[in-house]
Amino acid sequence: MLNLFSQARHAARRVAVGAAALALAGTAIPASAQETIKVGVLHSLSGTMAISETTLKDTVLFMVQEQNAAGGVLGKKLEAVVVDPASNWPLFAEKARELIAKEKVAVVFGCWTSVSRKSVLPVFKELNSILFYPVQYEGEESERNVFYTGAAPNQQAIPAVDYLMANEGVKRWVLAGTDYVYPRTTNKILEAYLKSKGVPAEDIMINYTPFGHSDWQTIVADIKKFGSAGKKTAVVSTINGDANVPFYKELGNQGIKATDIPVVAFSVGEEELAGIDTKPLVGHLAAWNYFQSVDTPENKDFIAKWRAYTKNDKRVTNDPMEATVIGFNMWVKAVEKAGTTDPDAVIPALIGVAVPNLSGGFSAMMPNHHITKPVLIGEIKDDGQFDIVEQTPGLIVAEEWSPYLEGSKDLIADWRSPMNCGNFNVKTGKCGGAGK
Amino acid sequence: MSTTQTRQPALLGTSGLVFLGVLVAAAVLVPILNLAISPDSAVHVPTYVVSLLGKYLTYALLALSVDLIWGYVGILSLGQGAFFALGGYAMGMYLMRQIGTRGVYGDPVLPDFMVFLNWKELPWFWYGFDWFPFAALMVLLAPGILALVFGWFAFRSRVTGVYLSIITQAMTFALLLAFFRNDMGFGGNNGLTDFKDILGFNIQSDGTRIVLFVLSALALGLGYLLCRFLVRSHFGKVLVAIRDAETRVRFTGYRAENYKLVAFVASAMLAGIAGALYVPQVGIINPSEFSPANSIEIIVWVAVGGRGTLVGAALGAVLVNYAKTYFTSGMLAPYWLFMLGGLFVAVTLFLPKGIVGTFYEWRARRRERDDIPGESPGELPGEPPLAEPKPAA
Amino acid sequence: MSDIDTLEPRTAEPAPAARKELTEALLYLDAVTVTFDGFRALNALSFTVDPGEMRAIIGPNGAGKTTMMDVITGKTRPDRGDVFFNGGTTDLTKLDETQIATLGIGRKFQKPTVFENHTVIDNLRLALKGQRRALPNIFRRESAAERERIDEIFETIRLTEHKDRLGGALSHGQKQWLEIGMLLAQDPKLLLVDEPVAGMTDAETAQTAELLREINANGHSVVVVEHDMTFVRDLGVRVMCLHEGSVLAEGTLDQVSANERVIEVYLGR
Amino acid sequence: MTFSARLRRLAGGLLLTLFAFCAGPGTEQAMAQGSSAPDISAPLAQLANDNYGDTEAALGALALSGSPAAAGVVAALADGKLVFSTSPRQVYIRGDAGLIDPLTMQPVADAPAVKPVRVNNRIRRAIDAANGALSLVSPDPAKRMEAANAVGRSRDEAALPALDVALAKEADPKVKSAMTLARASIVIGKEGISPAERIAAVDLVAAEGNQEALAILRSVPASAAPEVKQAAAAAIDAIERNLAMWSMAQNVWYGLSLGSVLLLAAIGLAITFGVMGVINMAHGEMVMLGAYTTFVVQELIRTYNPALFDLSLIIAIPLAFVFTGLIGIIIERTVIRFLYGRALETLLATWGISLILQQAIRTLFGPTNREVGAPSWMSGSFEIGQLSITYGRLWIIVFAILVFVALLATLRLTRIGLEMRAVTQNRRMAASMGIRTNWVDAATFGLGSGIAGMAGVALSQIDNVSPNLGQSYIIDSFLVVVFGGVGNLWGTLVGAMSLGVANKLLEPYAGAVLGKIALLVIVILFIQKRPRGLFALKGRSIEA
Repeated sequence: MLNLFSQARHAARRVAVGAAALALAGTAIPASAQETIKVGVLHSLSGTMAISETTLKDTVLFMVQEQNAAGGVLGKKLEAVVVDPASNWPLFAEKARELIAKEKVAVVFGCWTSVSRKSVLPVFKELNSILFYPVQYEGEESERNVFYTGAAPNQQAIPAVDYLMANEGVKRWVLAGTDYVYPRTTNKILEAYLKSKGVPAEDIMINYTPFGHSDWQTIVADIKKFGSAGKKTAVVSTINGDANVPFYKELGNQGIKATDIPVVAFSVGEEELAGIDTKPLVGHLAAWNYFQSVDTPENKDFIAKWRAYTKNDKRVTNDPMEATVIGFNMWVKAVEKAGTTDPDAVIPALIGVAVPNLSGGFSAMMPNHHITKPVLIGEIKDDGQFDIVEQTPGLIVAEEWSPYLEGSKDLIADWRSPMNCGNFNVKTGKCGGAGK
Repeated sequence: MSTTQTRQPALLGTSGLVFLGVLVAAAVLVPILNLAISPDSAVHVPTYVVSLLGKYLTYALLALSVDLIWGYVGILSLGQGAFFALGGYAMGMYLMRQIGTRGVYGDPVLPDFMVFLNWKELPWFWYGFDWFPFAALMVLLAPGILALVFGWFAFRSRVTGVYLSIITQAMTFALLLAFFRNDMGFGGNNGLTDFKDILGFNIQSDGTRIVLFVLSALALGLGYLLCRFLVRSHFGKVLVAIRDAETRVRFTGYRAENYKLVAFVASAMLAGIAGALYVPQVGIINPSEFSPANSIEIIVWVAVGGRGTLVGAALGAVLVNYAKTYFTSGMLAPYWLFMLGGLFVAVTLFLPKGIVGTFYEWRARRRERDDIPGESPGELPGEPPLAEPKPAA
Repeated sequence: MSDIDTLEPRTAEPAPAARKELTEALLYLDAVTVTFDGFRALNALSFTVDPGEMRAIIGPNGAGKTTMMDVITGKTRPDRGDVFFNGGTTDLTKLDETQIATLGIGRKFQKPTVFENHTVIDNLRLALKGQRRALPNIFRRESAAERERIDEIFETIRLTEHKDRLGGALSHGQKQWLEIGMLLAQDPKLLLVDEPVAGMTDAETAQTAELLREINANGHSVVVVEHDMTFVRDLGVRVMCLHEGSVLAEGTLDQVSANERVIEVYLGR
Repeated sequence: MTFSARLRRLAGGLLLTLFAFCAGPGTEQAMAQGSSAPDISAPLAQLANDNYGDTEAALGALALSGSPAAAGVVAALADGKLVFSTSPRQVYIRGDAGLIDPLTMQPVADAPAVKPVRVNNRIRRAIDAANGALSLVSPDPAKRMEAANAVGRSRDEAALPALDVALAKEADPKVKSAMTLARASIVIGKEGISPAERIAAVDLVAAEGNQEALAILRSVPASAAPEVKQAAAAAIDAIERNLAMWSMAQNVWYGLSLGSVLLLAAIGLAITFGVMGVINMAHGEMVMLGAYTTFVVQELIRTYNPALFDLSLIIAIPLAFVFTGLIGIIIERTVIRFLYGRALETLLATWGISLILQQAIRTLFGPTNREVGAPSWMSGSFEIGQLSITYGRLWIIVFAILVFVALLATLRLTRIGLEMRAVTQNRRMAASMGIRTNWVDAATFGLGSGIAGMAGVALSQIDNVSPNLGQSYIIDSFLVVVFGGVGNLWGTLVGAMSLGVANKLLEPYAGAVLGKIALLVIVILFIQKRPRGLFALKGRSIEA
């Protein structure tokens, strides 16, 4: 490891001054470095995203402890290296580089927002490492070095809309989101999907708000107005975490009940609901691939261990946690299969790995680096948990390239040989996108 | 550099020489230690450290630009990050256009985020950015023109003190909101990423990183010389005079607003250059660079290093960011905000003139004691008087 | 700068009776009124200053002396009234501070205002008549004539040995002189001097009076506002007493101090 | 069959049954006695399938059965007290003591393992429909009123006969008019209605003048007589114009409400920044601490005395004031007091303090949102004309004004207020008059901080209670104080309200984001026009 400072001491004095500024070396690497496999944790512990990401850091630490208790991997103990990218996107890239180049981690679990993933992407490609990304996202991506264990839009949004159409008879749709890529893309896909189901344009209202929007009076009133046109109306919410609490509080204040205008959200889970009085929200929905209320022995066992680990018998679990757990187990399995932590061996080994998920089935890593998932629809209960009202019968394979978007409808991803491509165009038969 | 120095000996003081010396040493040593030394050697500088250092240097240039207007003119801009980000976006747009068909959709013209959102053609303001000289010009002009327009209004109307600070904050906040909008055509929250080439060189190769690092060092050195030249000139003396007694300057027949405007625009352009060098080294530009908190942080760097000393501003930027890098890893990660916050409080209480300012003061006192004539009193600006607090209601 | 609108339209031309006075006067104030939130700082104030004249203005606190200077130098816009310069050729109410300073009106503040973080010599360099535009000043170099002029001023204000000290390091009296020196460097036609001897020793006061007389003798018109009667007596010039924003009495110091209303104002009823 | 059609049939069925009962003499008695108690074991068994379709069908069957036990089962289902076992497949009602057999109402001896019958929105609506229909003849007028409104909203033609019967019997004039309106709502869209009757219905509905009336009027069928369509079109036109006016008023109300939030957030800053000249970047964190105080108070109340919950905010307000005030005093004594006269350095120090406070809260309470509940008196809304006013927002406006008045009174009328003004105007003079300026400084900063804490109590009702809470208000707060004019409390009031209203008037046209950008640009331009804010202090003293 670099330790310019001590070296420079022997050099000329002038150099020492310069070198002191360059002495970026952190703490010295422990002597046992050779005997452990390092696992990087790249989640914000401060700043705006700490609210969501801190739990995932704890999850990885928990999984590392569990794995070490079970004997580690390839006979070595795992060692978690935690950094704090502080909700700062360039810092994500810097920390990713530090984890891979300086700490020499074998794998990184990290990121929440799309922009943080986009920020670290070139780093993982350049330094050839592995990132497990555990959050539902807009899709439109498949990279060799990234494994996506969260939902693609077809694993969350479309089943939710199907449920509302079939079970609630919804005819009119409000697509409300925060103005960033995930809601934009999800709403584009949903708009195309709804139109393909015969919903006329005047029955779709799309609304975007800035991050952290806190004054929802006007927009909730607009939704109320839109919903009083005589047709059953629902809100599909891709509102980002922070803005949800004031949004739901305003819904409650203006007396919009789930039986009048149900809201189905894709970013509201147990963790977010912990900050809200859910009594006025009973019946509003969320679509995820996991809920804490999933009634399986695996889940009960997981929750018990998790609570024991965190020494908090009220600690909740949520979907991105499950995605982290699945990703972690897949990586362990792939490393055992490959017999090494070398990314070039682990990346191909990961494809086809299947591990049990917490909702009673198996999730498998597909050639597009996304996993198969069941989709669950839950209604909010007054205790902040979800009542699962629908579960897809089988597992759904991720459509990383949405067939409902112009630019991506001809693209597929397959990281197996011989294709080895994240954006293969089935029309032109070439790797490298849609072209023009 | 040595020629400048002989031609104009007054341009550099001892601290300036040390500063430039360290900069030159870094610009020479780091590439050698990175490229010519085996990676196994203990003195090898890994590439990620090179990029990190390059990033610090661009921050130092940014801090320098703040010190020029805050330290010497008394304009506390809480929106300097906006100029930095605009320079960065201009460079980012160039880099985006260089991706060509290598984007995930393979579209030869449109960047990925436009394809993704079903845009059909390139918006007009993206024209020309595929040509480097144009982009380089925009690195200067985009922040420069914004500063010109904003400053022209604000200084003519004699908006000063906290009022000016708050409207610069409002400016960067408005830009933040605007750039977050996906409809703006700048990639929304995701910003611009996934750059491939700069001027035909692979942006991720060690060689390119080294060149960018050296360029950053060069820009910082030249930026320092420029600022130093400006503040030592008659023009610069008027600036300090405006900071200390603006009314007096007006009664002496100077158009204070024009002086402020020139300094403000120069500072914005320096910030723009810093942004343009920053983007290829960190690989992303996103609207959060416009966030008011970022701009406040820049002020904090300058204050830590020593306001009105130029060298101090650069030093403060490097120190605070190094502290950030250091504290956000390892055992300290959960507590780094305590340390950073504590550092700011401690500096304010115990080193009110910042690190370099305090050093100058100590040196001046020692000289006085030893009866050595002062070197350059211009390096020791006092705190400009702030308007007395007003009574309520 | 006041943003109060003019309450009445200003007469386009002065009344014929006043015309002769106007064309001869260097400075001409007629019926100038300034109001701050209902308080009349100046109340129809009228007076003239002739070219080459030195005038002393006295008056109790709040009489409107500083406001008067603010009006002349463009810092405050009058609600009503005329302010002309250079024999009526220039309407000062339409100009800002910088333009007025460039025309040749210099002002010394009540609180000595020098550039504290500049050396004494730099203070004079900044004030010295010459290029005022921003961009050319980046590359400006001092000419030999300018250096000479500065040396001359140093002689006049007796600060030669302090020229490399910081302005802020000077004593109160030295700052007053430096400020007067800066006025001289500007080479104005009219100097407005606000309480130049406040806080000075008796010797310094006498020296200052001498200095101002010297400046006046060199062809500069001077208006001095001062409380110190010894100093005003030393100056030996025409005296004007302001009260509640208008002229209460005018004449020699003896005449003015004999005026019953002045006594009443100063000593109370 | 679509869901809504099913629902409609179910509701219709219920109503028809009811109609039959009501029509025949003595039916109520018959029902009560259950002389020919119908067999409901089949629907009960269906409920035990725990499948939404079956549950819905069973609900319909239960209601049609007329069994006295049915009502109890429906009520139990609504309360989540209806449970089922798989072997034997049977449902029970969960009583206080244990399981109860829904048919016999007797406790079950050896209880099997049970799970609750699941309820979703669809079932909730079915329950509502059943309850609503049953209530049309309820002895309680309030319930009848509610039922009439529910029927009117559903606009279900099948409910017409039942409605007619209920109307004929109705004595309460208010309920009667609600039923008449409900009837009109149904009649408007029904085929085969005479033009005269339909026009009467149009007039009746149009008189409501609200958004719902608009939707009903639009349901006039294409086959209706031309004069009916004309009348409806005219009514729609009038209502739309009327609503546009109301929506303007509504936006102003929203603006005042947003303005009051801005006022609360900014008013503490108007003291620490405006009066004392401290560029207080930790102001937002004081607001946050106030919000966390509310959280702690509510937690304690939940744990020790849940009955006090409605008073939790009232209790939290003084506690938040004292707690954040104390924190403010500690900050002033340990840091700020060394920085008077160096205002810009207070920016640096308070920025550091804000980072420390945020991280401290994150460490103590975790990074996630904490739940702060709304007391019952802050929930719900009422209407004035077409103006919808929520209690929560109303109370926040009232609270903001109270805080403002209290602060003004403190500064104007109390000894400490006088001393504060004296110290900020002329420190040395105040000191020489025997005022302990140190103490006054601490008290002033404490007052500003304490007010920020009280604001936090109010903001906890509408925003996230998280460590980041303060960050989202700090920029707006500074903007408000500066826009209003530093050092002028009235300026802060007017500034907050005008920015709030302007924001909400812009939002419908420009959208939330562009509206906010436009507002920022307006403020920037405004400051050019008035470089010292809205209520600039005039006179010489400013620049002296």
